[in-house]
Amino acid sequence: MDLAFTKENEEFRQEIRDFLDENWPEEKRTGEVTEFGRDEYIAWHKKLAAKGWVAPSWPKEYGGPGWTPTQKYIFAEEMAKAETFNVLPFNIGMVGPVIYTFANEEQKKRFLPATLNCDIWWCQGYSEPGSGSDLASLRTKAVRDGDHYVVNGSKTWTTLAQHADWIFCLVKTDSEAKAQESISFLLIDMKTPGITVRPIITMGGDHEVNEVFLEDVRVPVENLIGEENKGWTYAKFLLMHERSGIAGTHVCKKALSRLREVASDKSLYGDAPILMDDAEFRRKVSEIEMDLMALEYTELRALAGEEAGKGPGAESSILKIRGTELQQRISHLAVEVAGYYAMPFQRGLTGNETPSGPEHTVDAAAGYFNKRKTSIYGGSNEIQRNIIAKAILGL
Amino acid sequence: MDLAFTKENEEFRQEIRDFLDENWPEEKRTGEVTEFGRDEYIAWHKKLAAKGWVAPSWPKEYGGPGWTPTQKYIFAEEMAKAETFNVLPFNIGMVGPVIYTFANEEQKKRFLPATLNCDIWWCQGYSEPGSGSDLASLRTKAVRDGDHYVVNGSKTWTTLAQHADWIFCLVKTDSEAKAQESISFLLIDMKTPGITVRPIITMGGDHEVNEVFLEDVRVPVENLIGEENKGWTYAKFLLMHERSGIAGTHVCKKALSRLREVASDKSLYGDAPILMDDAEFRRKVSEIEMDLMALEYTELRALAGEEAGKGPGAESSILKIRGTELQQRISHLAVEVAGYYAMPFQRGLTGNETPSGPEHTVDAAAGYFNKRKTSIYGGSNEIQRNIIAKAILGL
Amino acid sequence: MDFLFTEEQDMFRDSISRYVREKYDFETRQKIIASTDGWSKEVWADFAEMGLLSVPFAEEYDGLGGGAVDIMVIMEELGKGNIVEPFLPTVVLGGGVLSEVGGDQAKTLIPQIATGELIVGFGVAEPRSRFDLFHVEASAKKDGDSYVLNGRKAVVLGAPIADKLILSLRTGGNTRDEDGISLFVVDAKAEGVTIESYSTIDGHRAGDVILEDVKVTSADLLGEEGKALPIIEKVTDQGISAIAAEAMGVCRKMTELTTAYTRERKQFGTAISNFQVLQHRMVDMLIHTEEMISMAYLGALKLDEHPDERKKILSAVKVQLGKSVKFCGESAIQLHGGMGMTEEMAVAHYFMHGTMLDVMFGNADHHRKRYESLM
Amino acid sequence: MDFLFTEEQDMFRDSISRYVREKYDFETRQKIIASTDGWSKEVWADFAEMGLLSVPFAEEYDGLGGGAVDIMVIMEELGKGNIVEPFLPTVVLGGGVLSEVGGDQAKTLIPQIATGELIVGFGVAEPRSRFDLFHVEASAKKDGDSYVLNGRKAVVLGAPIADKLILSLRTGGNTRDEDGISLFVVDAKAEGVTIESYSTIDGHRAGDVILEDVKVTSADLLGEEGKALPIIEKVTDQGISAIAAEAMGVCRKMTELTTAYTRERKQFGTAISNFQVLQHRMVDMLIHTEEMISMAYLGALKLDEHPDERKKILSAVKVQLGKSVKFCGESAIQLHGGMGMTEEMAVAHYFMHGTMLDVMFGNADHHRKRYESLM
Repeated sequence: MDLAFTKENEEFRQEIRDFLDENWPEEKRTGEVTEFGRDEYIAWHKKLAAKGWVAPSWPKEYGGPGWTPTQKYIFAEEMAKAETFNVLPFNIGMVGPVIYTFANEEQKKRFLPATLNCDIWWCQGYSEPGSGSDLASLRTKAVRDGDHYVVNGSKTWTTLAQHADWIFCLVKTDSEAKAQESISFLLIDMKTPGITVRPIITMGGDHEVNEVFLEDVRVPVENLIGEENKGWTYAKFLLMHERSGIAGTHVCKKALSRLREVASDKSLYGDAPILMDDAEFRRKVSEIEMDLMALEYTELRALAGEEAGKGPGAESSILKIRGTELQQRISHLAVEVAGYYAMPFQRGLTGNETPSGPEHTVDAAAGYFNKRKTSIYGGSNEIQRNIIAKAILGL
Repeated sequence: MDLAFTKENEEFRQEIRDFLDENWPEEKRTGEVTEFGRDEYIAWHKKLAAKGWVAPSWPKEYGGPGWTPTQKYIFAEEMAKAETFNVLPFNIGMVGPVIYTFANEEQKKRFLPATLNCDIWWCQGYSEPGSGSDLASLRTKAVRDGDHYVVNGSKTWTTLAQHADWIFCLVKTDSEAKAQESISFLLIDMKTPGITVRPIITMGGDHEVNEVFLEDVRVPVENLIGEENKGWTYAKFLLMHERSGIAGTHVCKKALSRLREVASDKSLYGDAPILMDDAEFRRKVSEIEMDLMALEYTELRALAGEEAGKGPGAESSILKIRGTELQQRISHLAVEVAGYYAMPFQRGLTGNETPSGPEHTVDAAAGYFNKRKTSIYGGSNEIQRNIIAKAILGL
Repeated sequence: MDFLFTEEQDMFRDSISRYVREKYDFETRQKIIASTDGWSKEVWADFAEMGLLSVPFAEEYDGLGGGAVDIMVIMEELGKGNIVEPFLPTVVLGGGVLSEVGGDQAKTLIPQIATGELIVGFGVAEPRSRFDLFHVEASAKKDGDSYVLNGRKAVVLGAPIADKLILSLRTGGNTRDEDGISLFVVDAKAEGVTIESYSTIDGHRAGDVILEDVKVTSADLLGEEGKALPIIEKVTDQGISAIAAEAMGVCRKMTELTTAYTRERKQFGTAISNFQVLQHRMVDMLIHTEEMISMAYLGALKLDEHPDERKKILSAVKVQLGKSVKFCGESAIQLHGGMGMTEEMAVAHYFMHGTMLDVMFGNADHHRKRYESLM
Repeated sequence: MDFLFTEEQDMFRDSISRYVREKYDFETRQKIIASTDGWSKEVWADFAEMGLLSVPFAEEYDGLGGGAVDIMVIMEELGKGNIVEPFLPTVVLGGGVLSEVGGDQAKTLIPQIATGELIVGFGVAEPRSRFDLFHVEASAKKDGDSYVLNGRKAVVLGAPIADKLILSLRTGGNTRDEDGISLFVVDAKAEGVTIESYSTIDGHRAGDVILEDVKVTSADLLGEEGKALPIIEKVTDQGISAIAAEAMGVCRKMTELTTAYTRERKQFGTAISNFQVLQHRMVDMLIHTEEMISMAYLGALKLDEHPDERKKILSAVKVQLGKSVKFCGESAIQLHGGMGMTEEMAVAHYFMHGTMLDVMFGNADHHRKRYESLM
């Protein structure tokens, strides 16, 4: 048992740092960005892709870098420390693996490079109004008509659909059979006639998610992944995949250290004592720090297990639960740090005016509201506990 | 809306205080007693009975004092402040009300005065091994044989059965019918041949509860309360009855103020800072104090509702949940106050030696262990939440 | 001891409740907060007509002479309706200060508040004060019979829509001295007053007020010079009592909406209200709501106690508020799933408002400390 | 970076685990703690034979030269078996001090520990010290080549059954000075030594040690006079690491016992493990257990860091211990219902032991403070 990273790993870490120093300058390291420009994002994605680092989890043959789990961990850590954009999960973590695992050669050729390089921006068509955690209740239908499917229905919680070129969809291709045997996995060009995207504005004014309506949308049959009515298998594969980084430890650490900086910045407090000297505030910080430690080493243990050949299992549910709890606690701490300036709605609607309060207060409340989603999406934390009860405790 | 007590109520309070000053001297006010002598207890009970105050909730015709709910509350508060023994709940809160509500005249005459005066010490024969919160699964049988029932089975968690003269038992009188129609309520003299009491020692060395074995115990039919196979009704009545004081607010307040005293006692800390000056300890105390405030006023609101003619309802489940949580938190705080001296087992086994640590440390850990029971008995807190979900939220 | 409401109180409750039902449904509210002004003068006129705006004022000011319990009844209903009109800064805080100091300003302004003519903005916070009411940097320098005001007051409730602002300013001593703080009434349109207007994240109107050589006269001084802190503390405690009542309305609504939603919402072939874990979570919401109610009652009934006792109790009330709105709010959103996150659902707005109530007048931590200093 | 165990470590784990299964079942344990001595010399002899007692010692003392991870493996298994023999005071703490200071005493005593001949009691607490290791009132006054010891050491682990006691005493400075603290080894039977013996509430043996003009020689001084605090801190941090491993065993067992019990226990016609609320509670026990494991690993691997880093991490470990044993323990009892309260059930004893582990070396609050002073 040994905590030290090998010399090779440390060299690897240095390589990442050098790259980031060059390509992700200090002035961009400003904390988490909830809204960012499409073009800016794509530029960053392409830069990583050009370096061959955009898809750490992909097999080498499809464009992955062929890293060990430890290298992946180091890469994620350094990316978080530098506060880069996240890599688009829809492309890299979701549809990509489904394509290289289940698609035919032609589809791979057609979609994988564009997915890797973000020439296609994907969005996810899973959830529907009325089906949240319960995917078996999907109702969007695809009816075969010659060499097309005609798709009717609607999807919801579709993250960044407003930017997307394509959507990967779960659709019902056999309305008689039960869910597990009637769902197919379809790729749909967002420019196809009959598709409408309606923004959903969430608390704090964020436009992250959308409803996507499909009305007589004609999709060529060659866009079907794998076999008809076998989509359930691919969907479940996708949900289990790419759980690494699910805990978000590094992002949490960075966010917490930003709050510590602010709470220690004498210029913000003037004659008043700095917040960091408040016993109760210090206590909250220390408790989060210590909990993050436990989470980080739980993640490292899971990683070591993976390295030793055990695939990611229900343990990732533990990481998801604790990771999201910590993200939420930190986001609430930001509200406490902001004090009265948590109240003004200082972004979006009012345009580009200077905010009344200090910079760190601008996103405080909106961030807290936004983070509520983390315990809801990707299988709510209640669902995660159900999974652990069944899969680990055998209850 | 008004918080003030009326002048009459304040006079009433003074009357209670005068009585207690006279009859429950300062030196007896030493904090909660988990083990006490039978005789000492009975003497106190009889003193209250002589005064006519032992059964505040009983109707006047059976020996109750005819107080208003507010008076009952004041009485309970003063008793708690003076740290008197609790009145034996088996007599006053449990079997007594069943008897005066459901028994025949002869039974009332025979049992009520003795119950009120503690000439009979009752214990409760409800739970059985294998049936905890689920009374419907009882298995102790009573088979009619002439003018007797022959009872076979066993009861458990029978509090203070080692002191009891009589036991009131739920027994199955019809093994075919479902629980609700096959249970009867039987009074049994503990001296009847065939009864054995086995102590159950709980964590920390307490002997509060027992198993009671019944082997061919012959019980005269005139000891049946109400109708045969209608015991379910009486049992439920009993469980709903006498919920006032269930929150234990006053006992909690007293216990907390004792801890504050100890934590502020310079003589215990010498050159070290007193514990009460520790920010985190203070925080725990203040949080408990504030939570007690919320609990107390929730109780007072329930009381006011009762005074206005609404019977005690599922609200008492809220009081039970929060009250027991607070008792448990305070009991853990006592462990923290005790420091290293929480570790020695300083009572019981070692006889009457002087404890090594200060007085307040002697029961600290044992008290914490013992209080775990409060969220288990009387319908576990999980059951209470089920009740609230159903009865108040209608889920 | 009783917790009964008077007939008049029940009447107020019913009339506001009916008003919300008939004229202030969720869609109306959303339209109001999306409007340029961010509040509705018609609603305000209705409130005046209903008598709400004169409830707490003495009869000498043509008020109804109501007390803290009357305010509680009103605020609970305003909380249930999630109403954004400036009752708190104008009637409770502005009116509270004026009632406290009396004098000519009270005689002039209170009747205008009561009739709905006058909106008051209330500002005692500053960029670096956090929640310390005694931390006052903005200054009022005496100059003959007038004062010259300079500085910035942060997050002044109601400022963008106010006619008059009531602000705390330093007339003597150092930044964090308890002595030397004074209250002034300032015309919102006076020369040298700049208001950085914004909506709060829960849809109310507020703004930072910047004072640059603003001239007022000694007639605009409220109460004794340099002695305002006890008044500010008392009036903000009244504010705490008022928002505690609002919070009890908010918590009740969130619990109600959540039980209703989970009964409707089907997953895995059954209403999700059938899952025991969710049931117990809702029970805990109910318990937090009941505790909020108890503490709001207690707060209202203790407002006239000795300042130390009053502060201690009101701090306990505010701590409860912080806990209750956070628990009920987070649970409500969690149990609504993604739906609860959207601005289309009323529950999201209760949650956002509840969160801001925790910030207002000092969050739970601030009040735990105040409580401890008095315990 | 890896979290793998060596073959030797796996072997130790298996052999202790087998020993517990075959020779230290619950009934045996209960007999041992009910016995007059409160521990079993046979078990101790078996431990010596298995090599457990020589694991951490350097080869120069005939030890196996093991490290913190080896101790972790052993302590986890001792925790799972809820074993009451004095491994902690004798091997980890007593042995730890001797290894740290070296010299003649180490040469003489360590081999005796390794062979099981010598039991050591370890005492650094006092009636008024709470958890502050620098608070030392008991004194050692130099008198020529000897020292005269006076005072009381509180809750000295292993004292009633020890041959030698290792105690912290003040040789200079004032009660709460960091300087002027020394460690001495004292014969348990020496004149002037009184031991108030007791069982701890979780069945271990300990006692208060009262020193009245006890004479020792300078050869009994361990290390440099007045400079013992850093050694005491280091060795108690090793103690924390050891009991963290024990706690991970305790938490694992409590979780296991609870899932097993709830699967057996029927209420309302079904195993209570089917109730979702109880399932989620057990999931949270599992999570607390996993966190305990992670932190125990971390603690063991950081024992040799710079003192500031070591103390910070070990404090975080101890905080986790406090949280994990409390959550798992209270949940285990709750889910066992009344049964969990009885001394007949093993789970009650794990809970009691876990609770005492939280007290030992300073509770979670104490270590939150130490962590914060270093963060």
